[in-house]
Amino acid sequence: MLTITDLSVAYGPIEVLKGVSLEVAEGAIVALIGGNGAGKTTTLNTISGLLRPVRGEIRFAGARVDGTPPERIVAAGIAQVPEGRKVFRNLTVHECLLMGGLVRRDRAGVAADVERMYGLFPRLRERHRQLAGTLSGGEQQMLAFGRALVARPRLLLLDEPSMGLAPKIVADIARLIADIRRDGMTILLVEQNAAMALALADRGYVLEAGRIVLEADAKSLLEDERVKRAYLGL
Amino acid sequence: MDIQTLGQLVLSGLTIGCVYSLVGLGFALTLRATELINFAQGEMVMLGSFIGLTLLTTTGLPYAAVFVLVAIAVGLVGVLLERTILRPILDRRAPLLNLLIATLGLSIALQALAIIVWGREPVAYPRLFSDEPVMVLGLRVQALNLWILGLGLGVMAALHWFFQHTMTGVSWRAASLDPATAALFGVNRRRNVALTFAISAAVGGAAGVLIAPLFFASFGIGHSVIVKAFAAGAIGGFGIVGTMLGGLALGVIETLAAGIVSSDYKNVITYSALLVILMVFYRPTARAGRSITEGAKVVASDVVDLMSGDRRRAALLVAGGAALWLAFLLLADTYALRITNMALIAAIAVLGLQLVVGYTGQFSFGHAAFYGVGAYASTLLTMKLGVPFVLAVPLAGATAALAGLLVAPVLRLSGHFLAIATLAMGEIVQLLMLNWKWLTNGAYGIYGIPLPSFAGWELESEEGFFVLISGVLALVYLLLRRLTRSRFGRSLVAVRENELAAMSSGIRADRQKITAFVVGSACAGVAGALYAHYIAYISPESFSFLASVQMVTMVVIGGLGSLPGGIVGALAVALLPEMLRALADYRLVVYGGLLILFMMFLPGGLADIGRRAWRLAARVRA
Amino acid sequence: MRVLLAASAVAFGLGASAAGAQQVIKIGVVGPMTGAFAAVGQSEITGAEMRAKEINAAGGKYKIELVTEDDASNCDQTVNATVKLITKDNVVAVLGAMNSPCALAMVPITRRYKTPQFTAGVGTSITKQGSDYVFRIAVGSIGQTRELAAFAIDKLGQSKFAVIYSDDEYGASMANGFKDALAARGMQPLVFDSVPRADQDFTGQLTKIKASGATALFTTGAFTFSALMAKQAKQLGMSLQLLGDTGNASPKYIELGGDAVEGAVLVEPYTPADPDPKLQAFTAKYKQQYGRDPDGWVAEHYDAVEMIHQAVLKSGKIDRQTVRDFAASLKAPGTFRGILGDWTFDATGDASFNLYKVQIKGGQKVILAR
Amino acid sequence: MTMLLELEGVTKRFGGLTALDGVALDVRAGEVRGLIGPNGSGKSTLFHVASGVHRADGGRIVFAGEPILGRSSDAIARLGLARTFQDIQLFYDMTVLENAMVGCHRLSRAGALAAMLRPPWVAAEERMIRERAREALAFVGLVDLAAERARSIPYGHQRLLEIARALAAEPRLMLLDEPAAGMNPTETRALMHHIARLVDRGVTVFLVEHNMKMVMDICQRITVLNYGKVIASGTPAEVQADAGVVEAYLGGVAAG
Repeated sequence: MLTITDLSVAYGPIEVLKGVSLEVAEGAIVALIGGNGAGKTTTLNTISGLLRPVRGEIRFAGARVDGTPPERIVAAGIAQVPEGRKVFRNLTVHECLLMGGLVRRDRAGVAADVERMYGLFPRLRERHRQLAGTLSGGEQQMLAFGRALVARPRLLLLDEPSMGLAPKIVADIARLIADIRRDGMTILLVEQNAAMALALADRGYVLEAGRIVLEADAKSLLEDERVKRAYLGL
Repeated sequence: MDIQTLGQLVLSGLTIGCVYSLVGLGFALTLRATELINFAQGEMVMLGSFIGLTLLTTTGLPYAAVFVLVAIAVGLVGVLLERTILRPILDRRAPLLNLLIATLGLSIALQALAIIVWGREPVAYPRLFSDEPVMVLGLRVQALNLWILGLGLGVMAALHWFFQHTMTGVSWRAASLDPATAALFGVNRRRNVALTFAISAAVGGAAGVLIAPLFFASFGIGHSVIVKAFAAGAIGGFGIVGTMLGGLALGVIETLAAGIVSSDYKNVITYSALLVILMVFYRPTARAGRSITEGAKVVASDVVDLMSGDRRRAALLVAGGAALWLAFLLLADTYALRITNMALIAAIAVLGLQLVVGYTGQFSFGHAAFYGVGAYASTLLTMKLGVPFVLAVPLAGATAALAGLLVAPVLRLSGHFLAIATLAMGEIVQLLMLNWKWLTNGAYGIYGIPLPSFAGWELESEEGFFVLISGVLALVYLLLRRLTRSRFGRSLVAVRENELAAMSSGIRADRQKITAFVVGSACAGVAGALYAHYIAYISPESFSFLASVQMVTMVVIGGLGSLPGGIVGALAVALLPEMLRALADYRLVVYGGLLILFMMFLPGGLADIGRRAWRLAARVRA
Repeated sequence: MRVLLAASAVAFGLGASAAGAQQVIKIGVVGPMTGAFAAVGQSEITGAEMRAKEINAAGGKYKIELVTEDDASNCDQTVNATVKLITKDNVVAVLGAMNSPCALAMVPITRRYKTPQFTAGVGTSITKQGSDYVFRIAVGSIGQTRELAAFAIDKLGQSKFAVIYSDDEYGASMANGFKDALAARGMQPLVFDSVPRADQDFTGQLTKIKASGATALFTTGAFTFSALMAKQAKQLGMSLQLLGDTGNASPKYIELGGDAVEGAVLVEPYTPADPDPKLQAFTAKYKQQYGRDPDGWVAEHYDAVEMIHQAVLKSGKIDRQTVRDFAASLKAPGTFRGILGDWTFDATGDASFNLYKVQIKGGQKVILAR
Repeated sequence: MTMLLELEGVTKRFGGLTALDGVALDVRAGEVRGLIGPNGSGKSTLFHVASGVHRADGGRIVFAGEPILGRSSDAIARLGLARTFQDIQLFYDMTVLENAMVGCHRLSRAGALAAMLRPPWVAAEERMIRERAREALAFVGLVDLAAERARSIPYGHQRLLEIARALAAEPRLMLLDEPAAGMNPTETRALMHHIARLVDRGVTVFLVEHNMKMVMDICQRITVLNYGKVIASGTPAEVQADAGVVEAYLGGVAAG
């Protein structure tokens, strides 16, 4: 569904991605793991159209999307749950969810989907008039998921969904990702929590200093000695 | 005071406050969407007042209809200006200061155009409503005031509804909080900016058509409200509801101050209240936001400097400069010397501002205040105490430095809050010059200031002044050059570049900023002293906000963070209007237009051209 | 820059030679053509220009050439422009500036270059600097306010005064002059307050006046300010005897103030209400050319141009000192008579002529006394 | 062995979120100390609190025998605590050399007046600053890039430059926040070598790192932070064997 070929991205003179290629098959969860600064977020932001690549191409459902403005990307069916949640702190929970459906034409459909999110996350319904900035970390992550899902994406980009969350909540998030996938969503998951990511994923890529250094199905990556030493702390 | 009168004052304060709120909203919206202070906001008010007048007199439409049409028309003008002028500059990721100067150019050009189209003289609106007062809650109220209050509050309510309850409004708020994440969900940044300018211009125009029946339509109408309107925004933290309430509060405060205390001190009270509010409430947000000089091609290190590296080249440059100086001294006529002298005096003050703005990255809209302090100090020292000129000038510098130290606590603020705080500080200083009549002779000013004299020999000729002024300038330049290439200078640049990292390296950021500010003030003081003895007459009017703005323009045109750039910028900005004299009415249109073009195509300032030329020359020779 | 200056010099040279046998009297005019006081500058230029055109049309021995410079009410620019007019354009005299502080700032320059300066600035200090080259072509603030105060007390029967002035050199000169004139009669203003020049809302000050029980209000500053004061006083339901100095003597004051200034009493050096046929002809001609009634400033600059013309005619020399000496010689009535009447200057260079006391009735000025 | 840095019951809240919850920790002079934990567990907050960037809401922090809680970051830096940042914080428009020269700030004293008058000692001091800065650059192998703008050097080098700048201050304690982030394995190895040499020079190192191999290899003791609390402290072997640590790192998801 998503094919990235030889992608290079630079901030000014400094190249952050150096020829990354990866593929996400329809209906799959693909994990992209690596240390801080390896270029994981840069990869997602380039797919989302926030950054323009220097080289390489990105194809989504057959069409080239690199260099396309972000609003077209989200309309084409790629939504992102950004790193650190990035909820709009001074907007209410309800407004944040509505923001997810900004590019959709059917107002009624958006309203129905927001309602669906309230069903999925009852905590959000309780707090729908509260400012998003006042929610707890876990609730903000739910809101970020809900906001992305209201966009009705075909591909969901998740950037470190476990970051800064208590283990119990991380487990909830993992269950949620599994549930979403069961409903037929394709997911590209960026994680530093490699164990969690590889447990959920079908396939995994390891990014180091802007380059893919390993790629294999998730199970075998979990067994890989290098991965174990570098990312699992075992 | 009886309750009746009090009610009257409050009502009147609310009416003018409505206007502050609307214009302030324009500032707040553009500030939040683009981080830009739009000086041309006042000209939207002016356009609103004139377009409204034209519609009323030619079409005979009712006032409410004209009000709506004007808002739409001026909104369209706003979009047009954004598209043609501001967007190209925004797209270049130019530093905010450059954008600010571009809007200043726009403001100057639009005012001058308005003079050409609608004339110099103010025009009264036709009578719109009966003069018979209406009694509301026992107060005599003019129908006009009710209309203004009603329409003003109506617009604010509509805007509030728009931002709270429409998807466009919600997405605007989201984007103003976090543009990158909002883009992820489909907010087109450009469209959002265009929308912002449309709304800002429309409310500005609406404000114009509201105040013009009270105050007449004139090309300068916007000018009188923008400072207060900006203050309204600052009081409200540049939030939407906050600015609305801030404007209303400001209107009431100043009307009560004039009615109850003294109108001499009305604005002192208003600006002091503003300073207190800023200092108390806005310190925590101090480090937020993009720095005003970010993105500027500032000189930070000596590798890109013209003078260092090659001694022979440096000697050549100095010799060339000296030859040019001598040739000018010998060949220039009186008028050329005169305007050059004035420009060089400005250059001395601008070098000080360069240290504050260019090197330290602090915003100052109050530099002319220290220039004024220096002028008054030297004048009073020589005239009242008989201090000789050669002593009075350095003492004037010291007095200005002391004044700089006194107001240094405002430097804890940053970005736009610092801008408005320095503006308020400058206004207060000017008002004190007006009101401390026993010392400054108030509005009359002081005339008959003695010429510079050295042991009985009086300096009178333009040539003599040229030698004196350029000598002081050279000295100030040398001192500042040493200052900026030292441990101290590096620490200033470090604070500007990255305050967090600078402090983690052991640099006392606040103290360095204050020191730079004090040194900068001293330069302004010395310049002011020379000015006083050169022009022989000073009055508070010479040290206004506009003079401060002009100095900032000189710094930006010259190139941020470049001392030679500061001098060249001062010369260019001071001499340009003189050179354009032949254009008569079109002079300021061209001047404003040039400012805009300059910011579009030469964002690095004149220093950048110099640097490029120098590098090119070096390459040719190598 | 030198290229540009040279180019303009060449242009002036060509202009002079094209004039043929006629000799050119160059007169500099400096004043606000842009900025807050541009409207006043308009009166200055048009007054001078109207007389210059008349002289040129008559085709006499001399042709008048006006060199006009804008100072935007900024004293630095005034001084720059004055130096340019004197040293580059080589004018025989300078008219201006209109803003008192700017006129003051010009004085050291005109004295140094021994160039006569004719200014309508009313600030007291302008003629107090001991310069032989400055002439005030208007009645100064002391003279004006003395006449106005006397008239208000004696003829209008007022005794409870409020004074509001714009906080600049002009306003302060007038207000203090008025206060001194009252003090000379043993009176004190009940309210004596200033307003910042950029302000437009005066409810606060007016409330104070209301509370003080004052019955007459003297406002001084730009006519826009006085008109606004009047309007806002009316809106607050206050009925005060409005008093104004020559700063309000512009027709714009009535236009802007509308019925709020009805009944106001002003002093002015020139009034279109004077039935004198010569003056009526002047008014009609000006109105035809510039679309409004002439005011005091128009007449003052009209006369000043003629005064310079006369000086040159009498001596046959286009010379600064000659012009200065001619003006200084006007000690007694009868030597030079212009639209404003007989011109005389005292030792300090202050002009004096009788001021009209006019009242606004039905949107027209009616002469109460002269 | 003396304690160089001691934290006791340090608590830091951001709004409703408790980022540090009663943290106690001590760093001995001369050791390399590691701090690990999941993202968001409070590691960077701890560094910010220790270096004065953030002010702790409660507890006690002692550095080199002086209580430093509530002192500003520049005052703490002048006591001899230097640091680097997770998101590199350089003076990007200055040259590499000048970045290192700013690091020498705490060792020199010329103020504004001295700079303008320039007596002989100022020139001498300036030479000293230049030499020390060059030496610091040489230490991390950046001396060839001295004249480049910090903005234009590669990411890995920018990390090293931050270390050089910290080193130029001749600190007693250096806090390194994820020094290996964004480095390739070769660069990481070189970095480990540099850190070992730092210790040889007598600098105590306290570092946050995600690269487990690196942490386990170079640290004598490691503290594990989770959800703002210290959940384990000890030698690399002890920490790796701790069940709680494995649980926290794996986020409660069975890793097969």
